[in-house]
Amino acid sequence: MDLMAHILVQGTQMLLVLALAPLLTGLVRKAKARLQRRRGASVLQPYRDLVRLLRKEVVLAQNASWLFRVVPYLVFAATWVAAALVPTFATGLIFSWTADLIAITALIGSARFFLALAGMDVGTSFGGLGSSREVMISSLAEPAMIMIVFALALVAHSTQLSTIASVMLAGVGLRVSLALALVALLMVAVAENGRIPVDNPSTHLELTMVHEAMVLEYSGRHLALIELAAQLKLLLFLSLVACVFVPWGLAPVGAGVPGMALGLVSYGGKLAVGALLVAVFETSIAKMRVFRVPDFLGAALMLGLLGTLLLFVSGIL
Amino acid sequence: MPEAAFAAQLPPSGHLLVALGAVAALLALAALGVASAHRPAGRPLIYGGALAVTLVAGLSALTAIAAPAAGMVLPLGIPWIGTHLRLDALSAVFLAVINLGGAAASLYGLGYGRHDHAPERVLPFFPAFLAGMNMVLLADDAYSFLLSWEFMSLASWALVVAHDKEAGNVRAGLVYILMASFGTLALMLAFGLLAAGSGGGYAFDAMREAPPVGAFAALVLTLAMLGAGSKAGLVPLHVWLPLAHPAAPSHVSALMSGVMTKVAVYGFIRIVFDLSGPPDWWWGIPVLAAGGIAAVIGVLQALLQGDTKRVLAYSTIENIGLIFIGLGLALAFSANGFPAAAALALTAALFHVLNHAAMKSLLFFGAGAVLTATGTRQMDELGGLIHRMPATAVVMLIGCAAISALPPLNGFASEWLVFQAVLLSPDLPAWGLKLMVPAVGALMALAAALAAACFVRLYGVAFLGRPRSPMAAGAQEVDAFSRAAMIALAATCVLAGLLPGFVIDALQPAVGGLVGETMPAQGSVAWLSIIPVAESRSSYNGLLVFAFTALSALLAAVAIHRFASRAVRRAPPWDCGFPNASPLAQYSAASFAQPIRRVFARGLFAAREKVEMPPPGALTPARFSSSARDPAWAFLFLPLTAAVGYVAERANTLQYLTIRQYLGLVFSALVLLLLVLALWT
Amino acid sequence: MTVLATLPFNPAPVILAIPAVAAVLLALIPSYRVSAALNVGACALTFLTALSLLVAPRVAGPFLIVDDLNIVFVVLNTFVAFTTSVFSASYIAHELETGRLTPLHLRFYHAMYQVLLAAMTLALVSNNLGVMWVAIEVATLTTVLMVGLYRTEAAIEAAWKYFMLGSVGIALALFGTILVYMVAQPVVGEGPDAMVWSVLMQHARNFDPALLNVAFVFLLLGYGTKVGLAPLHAWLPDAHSEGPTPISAVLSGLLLNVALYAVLRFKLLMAAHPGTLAPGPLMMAMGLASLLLAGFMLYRRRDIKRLFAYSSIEHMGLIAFAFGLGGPVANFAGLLHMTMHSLTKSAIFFAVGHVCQVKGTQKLADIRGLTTSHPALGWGLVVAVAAIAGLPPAGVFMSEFLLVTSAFAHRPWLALPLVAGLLLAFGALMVKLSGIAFGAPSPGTDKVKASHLPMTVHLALVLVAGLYLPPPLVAWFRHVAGLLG
Amino acid sequence: MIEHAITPNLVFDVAHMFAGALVLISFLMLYQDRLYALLNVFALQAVALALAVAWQAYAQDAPHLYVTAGIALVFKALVIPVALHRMVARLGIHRQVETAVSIGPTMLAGIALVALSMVVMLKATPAADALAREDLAFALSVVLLGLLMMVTRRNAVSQVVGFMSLENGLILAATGAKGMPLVVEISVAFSVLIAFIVIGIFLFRIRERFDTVDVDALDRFRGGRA
Repeated sequence: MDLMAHILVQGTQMLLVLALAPLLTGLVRKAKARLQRRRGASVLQPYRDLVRLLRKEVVLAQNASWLFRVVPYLVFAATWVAAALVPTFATGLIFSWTADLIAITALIGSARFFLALAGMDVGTSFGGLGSSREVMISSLAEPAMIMIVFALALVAHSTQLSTIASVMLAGVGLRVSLALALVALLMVAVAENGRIPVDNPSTHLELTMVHEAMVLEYSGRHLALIELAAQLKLLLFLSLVACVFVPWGLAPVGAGVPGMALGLVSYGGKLAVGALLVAVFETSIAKMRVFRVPDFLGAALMLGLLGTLLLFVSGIL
Repeated sequence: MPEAAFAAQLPPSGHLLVALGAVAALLALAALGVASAHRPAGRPLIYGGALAVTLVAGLSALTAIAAPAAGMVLPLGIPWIGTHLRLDALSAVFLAVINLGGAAASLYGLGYGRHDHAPERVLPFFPAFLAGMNMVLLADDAYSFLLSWEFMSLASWALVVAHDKEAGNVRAGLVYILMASFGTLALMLAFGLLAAGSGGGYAFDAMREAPPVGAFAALVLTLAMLGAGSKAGLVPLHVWLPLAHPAAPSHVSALMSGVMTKVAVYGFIRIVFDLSGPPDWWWGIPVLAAGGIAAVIGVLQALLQGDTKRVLAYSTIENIGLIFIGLGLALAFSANGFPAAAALALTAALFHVLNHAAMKSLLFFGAGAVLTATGTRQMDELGGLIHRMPATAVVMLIGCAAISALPPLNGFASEWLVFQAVLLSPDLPAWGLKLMVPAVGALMALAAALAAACFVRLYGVAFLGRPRSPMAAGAQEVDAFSRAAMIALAATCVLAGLLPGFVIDALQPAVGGLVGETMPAQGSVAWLSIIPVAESRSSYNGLLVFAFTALSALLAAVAIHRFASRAVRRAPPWDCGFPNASPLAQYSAASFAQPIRRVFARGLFAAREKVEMPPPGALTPARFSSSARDPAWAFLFLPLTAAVGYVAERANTLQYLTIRQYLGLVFSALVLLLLVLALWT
Repeated sequence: MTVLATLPFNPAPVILAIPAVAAVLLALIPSYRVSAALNVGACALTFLTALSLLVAPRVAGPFLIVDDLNIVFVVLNTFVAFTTSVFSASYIAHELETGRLTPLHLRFYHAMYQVLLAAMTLALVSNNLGVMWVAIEVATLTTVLMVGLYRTEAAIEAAWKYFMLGSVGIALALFGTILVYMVAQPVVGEGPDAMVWSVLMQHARNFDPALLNVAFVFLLLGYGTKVGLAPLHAWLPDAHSEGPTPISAVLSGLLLNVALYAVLRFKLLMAAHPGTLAPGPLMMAMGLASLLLAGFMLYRRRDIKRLFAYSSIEHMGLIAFAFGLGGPVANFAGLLHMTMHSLTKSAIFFAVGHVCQVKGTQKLADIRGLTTSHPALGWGLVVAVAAIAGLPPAGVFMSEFLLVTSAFAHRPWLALPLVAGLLLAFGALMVKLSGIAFGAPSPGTDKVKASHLPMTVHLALVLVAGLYLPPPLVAWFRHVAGLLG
Repeated sequence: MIEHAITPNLVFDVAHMFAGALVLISFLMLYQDRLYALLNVFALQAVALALAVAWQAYAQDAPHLYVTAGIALVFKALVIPVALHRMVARLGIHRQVETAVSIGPTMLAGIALVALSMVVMLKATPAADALAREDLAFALSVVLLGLLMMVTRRNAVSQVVGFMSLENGLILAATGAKGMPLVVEISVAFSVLIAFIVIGIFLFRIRERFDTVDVDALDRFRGGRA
């Protein structure tokens, strides 16, 4: 019944990320509010929002097609699966080899692909605006992400996140290339999640909207799923940074219940710290113009490429 | 003039006879096409016949991959050489690709051909084109190879100019046939060198025994890149492709883009991997560079086009770039003593060959269906087709997702393998390669991301939103034959994506024959994952990704519908206070591309936007126009044609001399020759 | 080939006699219908007799010679002359209808046609250098008269230009012939023997190489003028475009070959002597010059017949290059190319003749969309131009393949201009073909009143040749290729 | 020629003298700037040729060559010049020889050509007798000078004269080659050719200058400029 246990752990992880994602967003919002000297809503507010949205009826635009209605489920599912494949508290889960880091990146890309399509389905200018900006941003963010994957994979000789985390845990010392990759990853994470300074998740001003413009026509349960997917994505990137660059506390393969518990605690801690840092970062910086974003992401791409090149050339490890 | 024995080195096999029979049958169909073009029975006869023949040939080729190589010599062609034929694993792989692609195109043509207003210009050439491609793959001597190669070009050229009354088609055909001829001449030179090495033996067997060395080998590589590259669409020899592929009838476009470019890839592999002997360490560099450049330039150009079929044609250039990246990696690994890694890279390239054949044929079929339904290829006249053409919309969505390399479809599987091959390259000893490979990897990642943008744009503008023209508003779903062809290809894309392991295993005989090593068997891996090197290193399981995603989505849907709300209300979309906005106010193809155009296309493509504002008080609308150029035209071909024109103009004065001046020419020639005699001998 | 040599008599004199007799008869017959039929009949008879050469013994008398080299030419020439006469019959009838020619003109025309045929055959089978020279001169004069047949200002100018340049060419060739005699005289002895080809070949090893070089320069330039090699080509486009189209076909398909044959004869002589200047580089240089020049000239053409005249220059350049390159493969390619060019180019002129009659113009700009308005003619022209441009499965493709590959293997640096020239000419032909064959048709959509048989037969032969050459022909070409060194 | 009473040296000397005279007269022709004078000089060259050929006929004991000499004398020295005289008068052609290259440089080029033919021929025939070599070189010189004349003169008549002079060189070479067959036939053939040319000029009124290029007309004829 080893298999059952493994599947159980895997299931736990899936449910865990699903459960933690709104909380993380709530934390970030709370921290931001505090930093701005507001009281802010409760950290549980995202849960309440989701429940409320789920209960509401869906208002569909008249010419919305079936695609428009399917996309939220697809986006949610793809993001959820991707988030569940990133090691959170333990490595080497039974299905972790289903998809490596490249595939995870591509899964996120799939979600974005369908969301961008949905943005164009109703045929309003807002949707098209959001979609076209979104694909422009992703066309730089994705290669940057792939470069980061390269850099990590070259250090760890693997694109499997579990293996990478284990290698990192074993210690590879301080490396310039990895530092470059970390910076690039943070920049990509900011862009991917539509955070300040690339996008502002709480704006509805058409000149600056990206993600919000795309999903403007969504309402009710559809919107809830999309919001949840966005929260999962934030969680995913924080988990990713955590498991690759601060892998301490991760339960190794074959760890028992105590190891898992330690992993869970440390994971919670890392998320809390991450949320705080995100809030601090967003509070201290201003949103940039849309056409500054390519420069920002281009820098990320270059950093990633530089890190990879360094590794290729150094050839050690 | 060495006499070659007319006996083949290899025994013939049933597979080879089937393939040969297929060629004969297709040629007979071509002749029949001339005779029956004007009869109503002509179309079903030709396309039905072609469907049957290619299906049989394709299935036979599939089983031939694992069979031992077979050969045969016919007393045709160059008299003292004969026509050598050979069916080995590599040609079997490509035979399967082109015949199955051909079968799909024939099936599609059964319905699509009904709308053709000039069937006599299509029916004879369609089977001839298929026959030509088959012949290239069977040829085992330089003459038969080039004859078939050029015959294939000629037949497809006839198809490109089939609709010669439409603007631009004749010019497209012209550019096409010129570039084709350029390619053939380059290959002719390459074979000249290869044959020189073996003392004038034009048979491939003779060339294999005496491969070129040193500078000659480098020259062969260069010429193969020029020759095969011009047919495949490598930048900057791609200029004909976006003109010619869209000009042909759509099922032919599918064949040209999806299948014929693969024949070009085959030609490159055959010459470089098979006939040129062991590669030098640096051979991978130019191939990688060409692939990377083609990938990015191709997809960027695709983003700037407003014509559906032209978008697809440029996207072909991108995918050819990806295939050449795979081939370049395989060369680099193979030359530097990493046969296992070479096997991975080559497998990735071949896998992508197969995938692209399926995806691009599917997409061209879809574009053809849209063309039939609406009468236009301009994206800005389409929109909302998802409501009017539901089946086409679904298969096109699959095609777009597949070519955008989204898991769990097939495009992702092959790109994933290429990335895995890239990640093995730090082992390569040479510095040039060390710097080159990651850069190319970045280009490839960029191309993949841009491809997704490109197909969001294509699908979003053409199929989603509201119709931008009456034709789009009145579109009807296409006939059952066309749908069947598209569904079959879409199913192929899904299956190859979910079960990549079987495809990889099937390709191994061909890979092993070329680089001397195969990838580990994938069919027996638990859960049907693919593990190219080792499990700890990387693995991917399309089936499980699909299962998890589908399950999660289903779970979410069921849960929400069961426990939360399932109410739906239809309402007008949010109009920002301006009700009844015109459908033209939607994002168009040009406006969707605007951010990317600004970011990527300003320099090299000289993308410019121009807004003409009416003077104050005037009631005319403001006009927006955007323009971009293809750098290959701007920097290479236009100057070249200008130079030819200039010299021709200068030379033309020779037409206007007087008799006395002509005599002067004769006189000068005489004096010159006498001087040579006086001074030289 | 000796196995086949079973014919008891030598048919060569018969081949000469038939056209000579026919010429006299044709000059006497007033009815153009009868004379057209007689013309065809005589040509057919000549061709059939020429076929018997294939099984005739190879003999070299004091006046006539039959060897492998000239059989190729004789059979080809009589065949194309025959098909052209068939084409001419329908072409000329139309000219009479439109009043461009009178029955008297036709009488003259038909007689001259046979004189031309006789002269060309004589040039091919004569064993005497002097007789060959005279025969070529007669052939030239005959064609000059035919080119000027329409009596328009342009036709007369063309004929005159042809005449003047041809005369200078013939004079240079004569000087070369005299020099050859002077080379041979000390070895062979005085008298006619020193001009007999077969005797010269036997003694070639003992000749003075330096004087032979000088002779070859004159012969190359002299006969090269007739071949149409640059820079001696100036007469060719005019003569092709202003004369009746059957004569254009004869010029391109036959006369150029005869002149080429003369050059080859002397090249054989040069090749037989190891001490001579290799004639190859000269021929290659002139061949490349012709190829490149014609390649550029093709782009600016506005007249359809002139276009294909330049294409003939291009192909003569290629053939000269092939023979200049030498070696069994290139020589084989040269022979094959020559044969294919004759067949294809005459087929093109057959088509072009009808096209010009239907459209009433030779201007390229006024001939459009032929595949729509005249499918058989249009597609025939497309196939023929594709064939001449070297697209498979035409035999031209095989010869170009052999030529390019062997050139690149032996002289890589020469192969580059060769390939450039091929591409250039190909591009120009395709540019023009696109306009002629495709798009919306131009005015002039009457049915063609002609048989497409000659064109079809030629094209069928050409297309099959790229795939399959009959072994006897191959053996024979290879033997000749071996002789050419 | 052994059976002749005259010593071989004298045979060569006389032949040599005639050949040299032909070259000299060629130069004289290049020097002329009047059409009538040019025709007269040409007639002189024809006479010289007739003498040279007759001498060869005598020296080689080849009586058929007398026919050639006769043709040269009657046809070239009399008929053609007279015909051309009348034609110049009838057609009203300018009496002036119109040159494309002025006379001085033409003469220089002529000298260079003679030098060239000497070098070519002397290099080519080291084994032969010195005088025979020079004869051949002279013949070549006459051919080249004739061609030079055709190239540098614009007038149709002077071009014909140039061509005939070229042909004189050919006949000289042909008769100089001992025992060459067909010489008579060839000279007859050439006479026919020249007759054609002259008749052609007369019948079709070939423009008095070959150089008048009417570009519009050419555009019509030749497919024109693009």
